[in-house]
Formats: sequence, C-alpha cells, structure tokens
Amino acid sequence: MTQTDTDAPFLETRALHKRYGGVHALRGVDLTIRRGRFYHLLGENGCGKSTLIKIISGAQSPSEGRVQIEGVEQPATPDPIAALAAGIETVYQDLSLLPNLSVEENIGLTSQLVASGGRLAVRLRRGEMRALAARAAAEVGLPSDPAFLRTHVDRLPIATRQLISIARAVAAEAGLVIMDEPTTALTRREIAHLIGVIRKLQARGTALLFVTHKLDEAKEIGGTGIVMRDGQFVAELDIETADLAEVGELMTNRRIDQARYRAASPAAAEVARLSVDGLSRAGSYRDISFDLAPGEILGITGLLDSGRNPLALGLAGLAPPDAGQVRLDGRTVDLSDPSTGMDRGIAYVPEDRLEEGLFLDKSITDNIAMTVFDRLRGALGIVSMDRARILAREVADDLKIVAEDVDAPVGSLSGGNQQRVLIGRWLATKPRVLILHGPTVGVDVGSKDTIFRIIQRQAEAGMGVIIVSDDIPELIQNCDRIAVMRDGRIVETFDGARVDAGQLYAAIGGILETAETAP
Amino acid sequence: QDAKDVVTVVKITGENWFTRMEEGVDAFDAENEGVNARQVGPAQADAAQQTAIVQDLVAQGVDALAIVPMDPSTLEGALRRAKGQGITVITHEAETMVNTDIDLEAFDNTAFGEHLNKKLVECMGGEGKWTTFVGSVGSLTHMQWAAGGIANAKENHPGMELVSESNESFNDPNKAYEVARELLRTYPDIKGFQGGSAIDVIGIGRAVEEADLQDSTCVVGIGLPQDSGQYLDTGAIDGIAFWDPKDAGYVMNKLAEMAMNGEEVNDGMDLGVPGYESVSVTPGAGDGIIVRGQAWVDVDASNWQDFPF
Amino acid sequence: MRGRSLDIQMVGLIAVNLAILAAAGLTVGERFLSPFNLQSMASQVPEIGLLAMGVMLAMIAGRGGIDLSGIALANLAGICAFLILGPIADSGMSGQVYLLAFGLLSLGVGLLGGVVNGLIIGFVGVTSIIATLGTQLLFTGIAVILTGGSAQTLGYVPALDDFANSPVLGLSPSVWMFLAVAAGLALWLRATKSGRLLFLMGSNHTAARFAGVRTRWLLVQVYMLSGAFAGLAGVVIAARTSSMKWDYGSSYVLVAILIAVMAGVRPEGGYGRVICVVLSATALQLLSSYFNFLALSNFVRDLAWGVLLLVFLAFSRADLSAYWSTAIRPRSKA
Amino acid sequence: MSDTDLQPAIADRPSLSPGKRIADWILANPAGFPLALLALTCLVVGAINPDFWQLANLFDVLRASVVEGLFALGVLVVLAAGGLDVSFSAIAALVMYTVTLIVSTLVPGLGILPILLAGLAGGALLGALNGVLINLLKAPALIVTIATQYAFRGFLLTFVGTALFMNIPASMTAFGQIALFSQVSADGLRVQFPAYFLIFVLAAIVTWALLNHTLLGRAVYACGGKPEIAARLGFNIARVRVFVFAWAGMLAGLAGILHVTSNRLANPFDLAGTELAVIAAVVLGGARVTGGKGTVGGTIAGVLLITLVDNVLIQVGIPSTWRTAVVGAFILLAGMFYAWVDRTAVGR
Ligand SMILES: Nc1ncnc2c1ncn2[C@@H]1O[C@H](COP(=O)(O)OP(=O)(O)OP(=O)(O)O)[C@@H](O)[C@H]1O
Ligand SMILES: Nc1ncnc2c1ncn2[C@@H]1O[C@H](COP(=O)(O)OP(=O)(O)OP(=O)(O)O)[C@@H](O)[C@H]1O
Ligand SMILES: [Mg+2]
Ligand SMILES: [Mg+2]
Repeated sequence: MTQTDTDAPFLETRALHKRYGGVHALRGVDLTIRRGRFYHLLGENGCGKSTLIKIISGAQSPSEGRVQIEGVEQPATPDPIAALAAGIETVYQDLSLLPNLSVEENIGLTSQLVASGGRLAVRLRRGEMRALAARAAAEVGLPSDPAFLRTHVDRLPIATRQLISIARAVAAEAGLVIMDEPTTALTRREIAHLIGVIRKLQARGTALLFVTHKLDEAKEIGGTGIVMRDGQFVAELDIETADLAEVGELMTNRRIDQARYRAASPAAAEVARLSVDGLSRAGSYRDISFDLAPGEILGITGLLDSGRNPLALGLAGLAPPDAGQVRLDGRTVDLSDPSTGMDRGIAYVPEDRLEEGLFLDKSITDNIAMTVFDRLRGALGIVSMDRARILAREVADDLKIVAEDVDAPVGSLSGGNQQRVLIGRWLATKPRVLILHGPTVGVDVGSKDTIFRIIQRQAEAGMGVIIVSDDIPELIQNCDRIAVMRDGRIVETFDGARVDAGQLYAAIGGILETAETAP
Repeated sequence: QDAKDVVTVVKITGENWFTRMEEGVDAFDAENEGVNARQVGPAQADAAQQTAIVQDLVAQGVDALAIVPMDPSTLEGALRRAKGQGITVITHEAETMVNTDIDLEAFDNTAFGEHLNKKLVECMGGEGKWTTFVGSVGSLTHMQWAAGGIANAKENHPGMELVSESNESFNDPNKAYEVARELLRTYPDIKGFQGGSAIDVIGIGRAVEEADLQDSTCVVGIGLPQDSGQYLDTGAIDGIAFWDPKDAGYVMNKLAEMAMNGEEVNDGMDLGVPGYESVSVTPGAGDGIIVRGQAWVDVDASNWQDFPF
Repeated sequence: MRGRSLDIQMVGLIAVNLAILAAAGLTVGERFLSPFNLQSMASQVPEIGLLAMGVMLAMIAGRGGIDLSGIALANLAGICAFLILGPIADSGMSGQVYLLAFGLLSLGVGLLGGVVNGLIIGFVGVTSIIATLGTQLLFTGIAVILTGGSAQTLGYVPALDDFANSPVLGLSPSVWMFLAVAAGLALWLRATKSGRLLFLMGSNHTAARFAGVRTRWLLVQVYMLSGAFAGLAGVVIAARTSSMKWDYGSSYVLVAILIAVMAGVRPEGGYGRVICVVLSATALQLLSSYFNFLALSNFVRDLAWGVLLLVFLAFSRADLSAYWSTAIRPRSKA
Repeated sequence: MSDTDLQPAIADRPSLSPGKRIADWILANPAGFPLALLALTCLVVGAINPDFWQLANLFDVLRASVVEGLFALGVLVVLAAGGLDVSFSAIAALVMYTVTLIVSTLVPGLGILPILLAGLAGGALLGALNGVLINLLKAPALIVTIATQYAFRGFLLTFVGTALFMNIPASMTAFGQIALFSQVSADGLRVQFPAYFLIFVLAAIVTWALLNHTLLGRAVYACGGKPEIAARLGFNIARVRVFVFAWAGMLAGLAGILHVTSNRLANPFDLAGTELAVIAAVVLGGARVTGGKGTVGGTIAGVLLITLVDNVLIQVGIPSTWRTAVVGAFILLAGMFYAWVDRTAVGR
C-alpha cells in the first residue's frame, strides 16, 4: 500500500440507501474512513450494520447513493473484486468461508483472484498461497504447519474458523479491514491476541471498521464510535471517553434502566416445572443441572462456543444429550427426537428464524397451525383449514401481528412480525416450557417490546420460560435468574433483578476485566 | 371410394434395416392407387412407445396395420381391439401372435437357423467350440434361429461343442463386440460364432479382427451387406444371410391389401416377389394364418458389393 | 387455500390442452375428437400419470427429491404378481377375482419397494437421486433374474383387458381408478396433517424438523405412496398390454419427470398440484397422439417435448418474478 | 498464545473411534473406497477364475472405460460445481454423428486432428448452451439437462439422420486401429492396447490440472460448496457454471468421436441411456450429487470398478441376467457407505 496523504479519506459513502423489498434497511448513510484509524459501528440488531458493510465491500449494491475509495467511484453493480482490489477486506458475521476447501485456500485464494482481476483461467500459485497462508495463520495465532493448512474448513471448530476468516483479511494487507462481530466465538486470550494483531495492522496504516455489540471491547480498542439507528447514523463520538449508558441510549433511543419488564416472580411449586440433572453431551456441554419453577424465566448465556447453543438444541431434542436426564413436572422426558419433547409440552423457538423456523413461501396460517394440525382435524382426519385460519387470526391478534391476510406468505412480513408468527406457532401448542433461543435477533425496538410483553404474560400464566441469548440487556430485562456458561459448564448463576451488565460480561469471559471501571 | 390406409409400424424408426423396409412400403404405395401405404415407428426401441403408436393408429381408424412387433405379447391387447374395429392386422416376425390375420415369415425360422449353422459347420470343418448371439433372449425369432442352429449341430456334428449360448447384444454392435472379446478371452480356442441380431456380426467381426483371428475363426449370422462388407473383405466375417426387408415390407402390404379385399392366401401361392414365389401357409397361434417364403439370401465377400444397402 | 384454486400454471396447462385439441380438430378433423379416440388417448394416460404423481411427491418433499425407480418398480410389481398367481388358467380363479388378486399383489410389491426407497432415503440418509438410481437398477435386475429376461404373457384375460380398455361411463375403469387415486392424493396433500406437513417440509426441511415434524417417517410415507402408485401402474400396464417385461417403458423415467416439471412442481420442493400433473400428462398425451395422427416421427415429438419443457421453465420463472413484484407493492404501507 | 493452544480444538485424533477414523480417511482419500472395492473384486474374481489374471483383461477393462471415463470426468466437474448433467450422451451422439457425417460426405480425406478438434468444439458449444440456459432459467441443472437431452437427440434424429453407417473417414478408422502395445498370447490371441486410450489419460490429466492447479478449478469447488459465499468472495458463479457444462460437453464430444473411431461405425442411436450409469460411477468414486466434492482419481477408480463388474460376470460364471442387479446393489452400497461417512467423519 502506498502511503498517500493521510488526511484525504480512504473511503467515503454519500447518501446510501438500501431497500429489501419493503424493508428500508439503510436510509441515507454518510460514512468517512481515514487510514490508520479505528471505527466502531454500534447499533441494535437489524439497524443496518451488516447491510452497510455488504455495500462497502461490493457484495451488494446500494439502492441509492455512492461509494468512493481513494476518490474513485465504485461500480454500481455488486463487484467484490473491485472492492478487494481497492484494498477492502471483510470478515463477515457468517465468516464467508468455503467449507469444502482447505484452510490455505480460504486464506489465500482471494488475493490471487484479485491479482488476476477476477479472471479464472490462470494458474493457481500454490506455493505462494501456502506461504501467504502460513504467514497469516501464524500472525493470528493459528498453527501454520502444512497438515493444518490442508485441513478442510468444515472440519474445524467455529473459533478456529473465525480466526481463519481474520487471517484472510490480515493476509491481504488491505487499506481497510472490516470485521463484523469478529470476537463472538473467541476466548479472552484469543481476543487479546487479536487486538495485538490489529495494532500491528494499524501501524501499517490500515484502517479498521468493527461492528460489535460489545461496547466494552470497543472501548478497550479505542477509536471513533459511530452509532446507527434504523438505518441512519445518529452520532459519532470518541469511544474511549464516551459514556456507555449514553451510547446505549443513542442506539435504542430509550433509557435503558427503565426497561426491566420482569415484575412478577415465579410461583412456588412442589415439583419443578423442568428439572435438568447432570445433562452432558460430548464436546458440547457437561454436567448441566438446574430447576425451573412454573412461571419462572431463566436466562442462559455465554460465548458462542460456551455450549449454550448445543444445550438449547439438546433441551429441544434436536441434539440428544449423551447423559443425564430431564424431568417435566416430575416425569422424565425422552429427548431423542424433537417431536417427543414437543408432545410433552416443550416448545423451542429456534435462533435462526429464516433457516430453522419459518416456511417463508407458506402462508401465515400454515406457519402457525402446523404444530396443532392434530387439534384441527375433523371427520376422516381431514384438517379443517377454516379452523386453522381462525386460529391463525386469533394468534395474530393476540400477538399484534400486523397482517391483513393470514393466507399471505410469511416472507412478506417484516422481521418483527415474522418472529411473532414463530412464537405464535409454539404458543398455539400451549406448552408447559417455552425455550426461546435468541428471541429478538434482528428484531427492531418496537417489536422487541411486544415480544418481551408476550414472554412476561406467558410466565405470569405459569409457563416455565428459558431464554438462551447473548443479548445481555435482554436477559437482564426479562429474567428471574441468569445462568452463565463457559467451556460447556454453568459457571455462575445470577439473580436477574440485581445483576448488572458488567458482572455478566465478566462472567461470560468475553471482555477484559478492566472494562468494569466504566461508569 | 377412398384409398385404403395401410400403416406399417416398425420396431424403431431410422435403423438401416427398417429404412430399407420403408423402400418396400413406398414402392407398394407407388404401385397401388387404391392403397395409401406409409411406415411409422417409435424413436426408441421401447415396446411402450410402439404400443402407444399402434393404439393411436387404431383410434385413428386406419384400414390395415402391418406390424413388426418389438415384443409380440405386449401388442396382443391393442391388436385385438384393432381387429374388433375391423382393422386388418398383418404381422412380421411374430409367429406366436394370436391377434393377427396373417403373420408373414420370410422363411421357416428353424430352417433358417439350421441354414446358418450349416454354413458355420462347413467353415469350421465340422468341429470346435462355437456359440450363439441373440439381440435379447426375449426376441422370439433370434431364439428360434439359435435353436435351429443348435439342433443341427447336435444331431449331425458331434465335434461341434456349444459354449455359453444365447449371448445378448441388445442390438448394440459395441455390446456385441465386448461380449465377443470376453468370449475369446474365456474360450481362447473358440472357433465359431452364429449371430442373431443384424448387428451382431459387425461387433463380433471387429473383435475377431482385433484379435487377429480372421483366418482361424468363423463368423456367420444375419446382417446387411453394406454394413458387413468391410469385415467380409478381411475375412473377419465369413458369411451372412438375410432376407430383404424391402421385400418383406412390400409383401406385408400386399398381404394387407389381399386380406382387405377378401382374397385368400393359399399354400404354394406366388406373391410375385423373389423368395415369396411359392409360400407355405399354416395356421397361426390364433385365428390367423402364417405365411412363409424362402426369402433368404446368402452373401459373402464375393457378392456383397451387389447389394445397395 | 383461497386464491390458488385457479393459478397461472393451471390456466396455462388448460390452455395448452385446449390448443392441442383445437389444432388437432382443425387439421386432422373429427376423427381426433371422436369418442373412440378420446377414450383411447385417455386409456394411455394412467400408467405414466401414476408414475408422474410419484415423482411429484418426491419433488414436493424437497432437498432435490426425485424418484427414478418408478417404472422399474411397476414392471417388477406386475411380474411378481404374475409369477405368484401364474397364468389365469393355472390359478383357477374367475376373471374378476384374478384381477383383484393381481392388483393387490402388484400394489403390495409396489408398497414394499417404496418402503425400501423410503428407508434408504429417510433413515440411512442417502440422497434420493442415488438411492432411487440404485433401486431402479436393483428392481430391474430382480425382474430380469425372475424372468430370465423374457416377456411374461398374460394372454387374453377379459376382466383384465376390460379394466384397461372397455369404457364404463365413457372412460375405461383404469382411467377412473387413476382419477380416483389422483383425487385421493389431492385430498391427502391438501387436507391431511401429513400432506400439509409435506409441503412445509419441502419448503424448509430444517424448520420442519425443528418444529417437531417426524421428517424421516414422512419421507418413508412419500416413497411408500410413490411405490404404491408404481404398483398400480404395474396393473395398468399388465392390463393394457396383456404382458409384463422388465424393460417396458424405459422412456418413462424421464417422461415422468417431464410431466411433473411441466405441471409446475417445483424441483426445489414445497410446491406441486395434482390437478396440474393430470393436466400436464393429458397435454403430453394429446400432443403425442396428435403427432401420430399427423404421421410425424417420434423424434419430432422428443424435440417438441424438450423445447416445451424449457418453455415451461422460462414461463414459470417469469411468472414467479411477476408474482413477487405485484404481490408486495400494493400492500406495503397500508 | 502458542500453536498448542488450538491443537486440541482442531481435532483430538488419538481418541477417535475406529469408525470415525475410517470415515475421516475416506474423506481425505476419496479414491480409497472405489479402489478398495476394485481390489476386492479383482481378488474374488481371480480366486474363482485364475484365468482372470492376464494382461488382456486389463486392456479390455481400460479400453472399455474410455468413453464412459470421458463422460465421467465431465460429470465430475459438473458435480463438483454443484450441478448435474444428463445430456452428455445426447451431446456425444449429436456431435459424433454430425461430425462424422459431414466429414465423410464433404472431406473424407480429413486428418484425425481436425476431426477431434471439431468434436471438442461442437461438444463445448452444446455444453455451454446448457450452462447458459441454467443461468437464464434459474432452474435445477437436472431438469434443464433433461430438456436439452430430449432436444439434442430429437434434433439429431429429426434433422441430421438416423442411419447407421460404416463408411466413416479413413483417418478415423486408422486412428482407432493404432495400437500402443500389441502382443500375441499363448492362445494365439492378439491383444492390442489402443492408442486412443492416451487421449483419455490426457483428458484426465488436463482435468486434474484444471481442477487443482488453476483458479478456475478452485472456483468450481467453491461454487459447489457455497455458491452465495463464493459470489461474495468475487467468483463469477454464472461464468463458472457455463464453463463446467461446456467442459462436460467438450469431453462428451471427444468421447463421441472416440466411440466412432473405435467402433468403426457411426450410429446415432448409440450411447443413449448411459447417463445414469455414468453418474453412478462418479458417485461411487466419491463425488456427491449435493456438490463440492469429488476427485479425478476417485472418478477413474469408480469408472474402472463399474466397467470391471460389467465385464467379469461371465468369467466368474454369474449369469449375465444378474448384471443389472449387481450394479444396482453396488450403487446402493456405495450410497449408504458415503452417507455413513458424511455422518460419521469428524467435524460434522
Ligand atoms: N437479504 C435481505 N432481505 C430482506 N431483508 C433483509 C435482508 N438482509 C437484511 N435485511 C433486513 O435489513 C435490516 C438490516 O439488517 P442488517 O443485517 O444490516 O442488520 P444488523 O444491524 O447487521 O443486525 P445484527 O446486529 O443482528 O447483525 C433488517 O431489518 C433485516 O431484516
Ligand atoms: N417482502 C415484503 N412483502 C410484502 N410486504 C412487505 C415485505 N417486506 C416488508 N413489507 C411490509 O413493509 C412494511 C415495512 O417493513 P419494516 O420492516 O420497516 O416493518 P415495520 O413497520 O418496522 O414492522 P416491525 O416493527 O414489525 O418490524 C411492513 O409492514 C411489511 O408488512
Ligand atoms: Mg449484522
Ligand atoms: Mg421493521
């Protein structure tokens, strides 16, 4: 990279707009990035951070507006090669790794693609690729031996994959490295190491743009904080001196402390609604035990590889545990298949709404009624679609789903409404235990509010609720107790009414303890 | 009165054999004002497609059908309905067919098999290992030829040793080639091949030529002169016999016309086509009759050039 | 579901059917439209229609589902029924009883073969294209071994022949059976729990599993039904041709897929309508018979089928994008 | 932080169960399974019939693998990119018949090289048409290639011709006759190893080099693994798709020409119905119909296995009626085995 005038912006966007169908994800974004600086893009789920990044990195084109890199206008059609050639490297949230290719290929292929200008009919320079991959891997703290470099990525754990994805960006010696939530799967030591890598990049004049939900981590790194809300920039501030509570308020447009929804407390009961005893699954979680009272809301949190996700899947019968048992109202539940738990009254609202939850091209009615077709059957086992429609209408009204026509495909709803359809599907089964996995991912503020109120209402009616989430404020707002997982175990359980975010972050192990000192 | 519609339905359109047959059909059409003769057939050698065509023709209400069945049993139902509709049905190479008015055989199949085998025996000097090929074991005439040949060898030539009989070529010269190679490998001293399907000799001939055994093996079978010519020249194929599909096509249509006009076919009748100058008539499997000619033609290296097909 | 009883695909297929009928009526005249010809064409539809419905079910189930084993299983089913019963003369049964026994046996073998497919796909987890390719060869192979490769001739069994060929109320019993099966399948798909869940599973397999759908059993059901249809096709073939052979209808493997895709069954899963499959099968039959009337070679028909399939694919894509833009715009920001 | 920190996370190999280790090994060595089956089949056949052990048998299997092998290489490339092709046999038939017909009527004296090139070009063109249609119609490759299969074959037989003919150009006959190696066995049988086998070897090497030593090859696998991510990383998916189908078409065209040269006749009905068997051979060799996997070595092993099974039944006294069932059973076994491998291997 040639060292140009450092004051001229490396990258500028002007009046960017992006629409997905009816969703207006970006509403006029002006961003300026200068060399050698750090930027943190802060904002709630679904405010448009990832969308902005995709446009800058040429994966998508804006609906309106333009992007300039070093004064050069970027092409109007999606062109990742142009962005890469201009020196923009991106570590996506989903890591963008090719599962069936090796580590060295994942790290080194793009640089050769850029070198050839996107032309494919050129020789693959394997030696060069291997050397580059070895160097980059070593730099982010990965092994650099040939055996490792030749392993296919789909056979590596998620934390390793995240580092590979970062290594690719490091290898390119780019002008701007964008990292979309780069540390979700990393341990503190890995993060510390990563920060070291980042500082080296900065010293070379590389600018870095982080997307993160971990404000404390951003503070530790330092730089400019850019706060987004509903597809717009609402503030730019120096993150090191900023007041985190204020930043949170800017992000959400609300005072955070007023937002605890949990008012009631669980009913006292002889038998726990759900009793988990010594649950284990090799390589995922170990020796998990807890009781859930009727009407209680339990939060479970931890890093991505802490075992919280497999535990959620295990309780839902989707990844059966190897050992231990689960009792529902005193009777053992068979968790070898999702349907058996479901029949006993365990409902599981999955994390990934689009992949694991909804049938986007199918009607709202089908999406809601599918779990209770049995109840809607009449003579000859015929499912009455009229009754299904009535049910769907009731659920929609009850959960304030904005839909004129329950025969419309679920894909035509906004994210918040989609999530409510998914929750409605499970509430229709009248479950005894409701497990919500990331219930408000990608859901906007208004919908969040509605969803939290629904959750509280169910708990008040005596349902046992488990929320598995990495959204700390959400847990504090809703839970009676919050269990923190690390390395597959529950390491600490907090009282939801008393714990503060700092304590939770510290227990999770995702940030540096020094961040505690923030006001 | 309108010209009568006579449609010849063959096993598969486009193969040389049936292209030659079409010449006969067209010739008959040209010579006879009162008859509208044409030939159709499926795109694939698939009994289902042939049945569909026949069924459509029946529905269409043609006056007569002349059919070379892929698989005679598959067509019984459709042809029974054809006869029910008053359609005259002529078949060819389908002696067992029940629902036909006249089945035309170019010759007595067993006798033809015997004839082929005699040529083979002569070439082999009356002794050695030999084998038979058929298009598929479901193919009735091919099996009859093989049986006729085997009977001849068994009864008259104790030195002839039959091995691995009824090899299937699925009417594919390449398959015939592969099977022949494998037989040469398995029985290195094999001396004789009797082909069944018209392309068998081509594949066998190629295998023999590549093994450089033109002079020490004997290959005879049914085949077409132009297709087999180059192998006849090298001696990889020693002789072929065939009946001219053109004549068969012509005679089928002629029989159809006679049947429609209520003319009877009698034993010893002359149908005016070489090889069918004195046909034999026997009762068929159903109500119909079987008409046989003596229409085989022997071809070898000396005379294959005389035939234009 | 409301609003979809008359969709574009269906209108298109009805139009194609009518267009061919009209063209044939105009060019080859009344003989094409005569009751006898219509009945004759109708009697050719059931066997391929049944196989296409099996393919449709496999496709609806999603994840690239497909059933290549249909015709092989149909032939095997007919052959097994025949070998078990023996020719009617040996069995000493009356025609009707023979037909019934033949039907039940063939259906039973079809069901069994379908269950084998279902277990291999649902429980062992083999991709359906590989699994059914394997069973296609296996079923064919067993049929060859059982018969030594030769055709099994039923001979003239009046009850069986009437089943495929003698019209009752204008159509032969086999056509009525086909229509009844189609109606039953449509009802099963639209109005039973399994049927509705099948569409959802085809739309998103993971989500279905996450929602407690017993996806493996549903797959077994799908291929079992498909196998049952093959078994019924076996009876129809036996009745229509008075014989069974291992390689009967070798072109049906691809024709069945052609019919399903022309019917708008989405190869990626989650969508398909029985009525469209029936209409698509009749359209192909009309076209094929029309070409036979015109004495056009079957090669022209193959070419026409290929092009028609491409046209239908293009048509369905255009239709889909139009649907999206018009469906979303009027409603946004109500 | 040191390398050792991450090692256990990557794979704790010593504690693996034998099943997992086998599955892992198969994933790392895709040719392993078909090669093992190949060896096993040879041993069994050889034990039953010691005559099996002769050079001529090897030559036969190799020779019989050429056309299917070329098809399979094309299918491999398409499968690796996440597609499926059933039109290659129709492409081969159309190209071989048209080229042979044109050459033998217009320029019967033409040399073999231009004929081969015409085959390559014609095949590539028709294959590219497949790719373009798939991009354009956004429809599954299987469906589109079913349609083009009908269209190509229908076109050939409607407009080009239906007759088998033997008077192919002399250069083609001569080329098919060139022997790399010729030997007269003890039984007086001449055994020839045809030179056109080298073309197959060459095609395999070029395909291998292309897949493993060009950016394009990596793009093919990227496309078959996760097309949306590959696109985001800058791979032009549409172009890769056109390429793989063109490559498959090109190899099919070549196979067609070789088919004519070795058979010494041009038959437009040839090669039809071989599609599914070829796909089966490629899958047996470790490629997946779900895309992104497969190697040239594995594919060749798969083809050899199917050809061998097809060819040796007579020698072990299994009636030829058993052939179809045996091949079907092989495919089912392989399908189940790979399903097990995919489920069992580490990291899935
Ligand atoms: N491909 C798409 N189609 C339709 N809507 C989309 C698409 N991608 C994003 N959106 C919508 O655009 C909005 C912005 O999404 P984006 O992914 O940019 O959010 P984000 O700020 O990155 O959220 P998170 O913090 O959860 O990653 C959301 O409402 C989202 O649902
Ligand atoms: N693909 C689509 N098809 C039809 N309508 C759509 C589509 N996408 C969005 N809409 C409609 O456009 C409107 C605006 O979308 P947006 O995501 O901003 O919703 P919203 O009003 O913020 O709702 P919510 O608070 O529930 O997220 C929504 O009411 C939704 O019904
Ligand atoms: Mg995001
Ligand atoms: Mg919204």
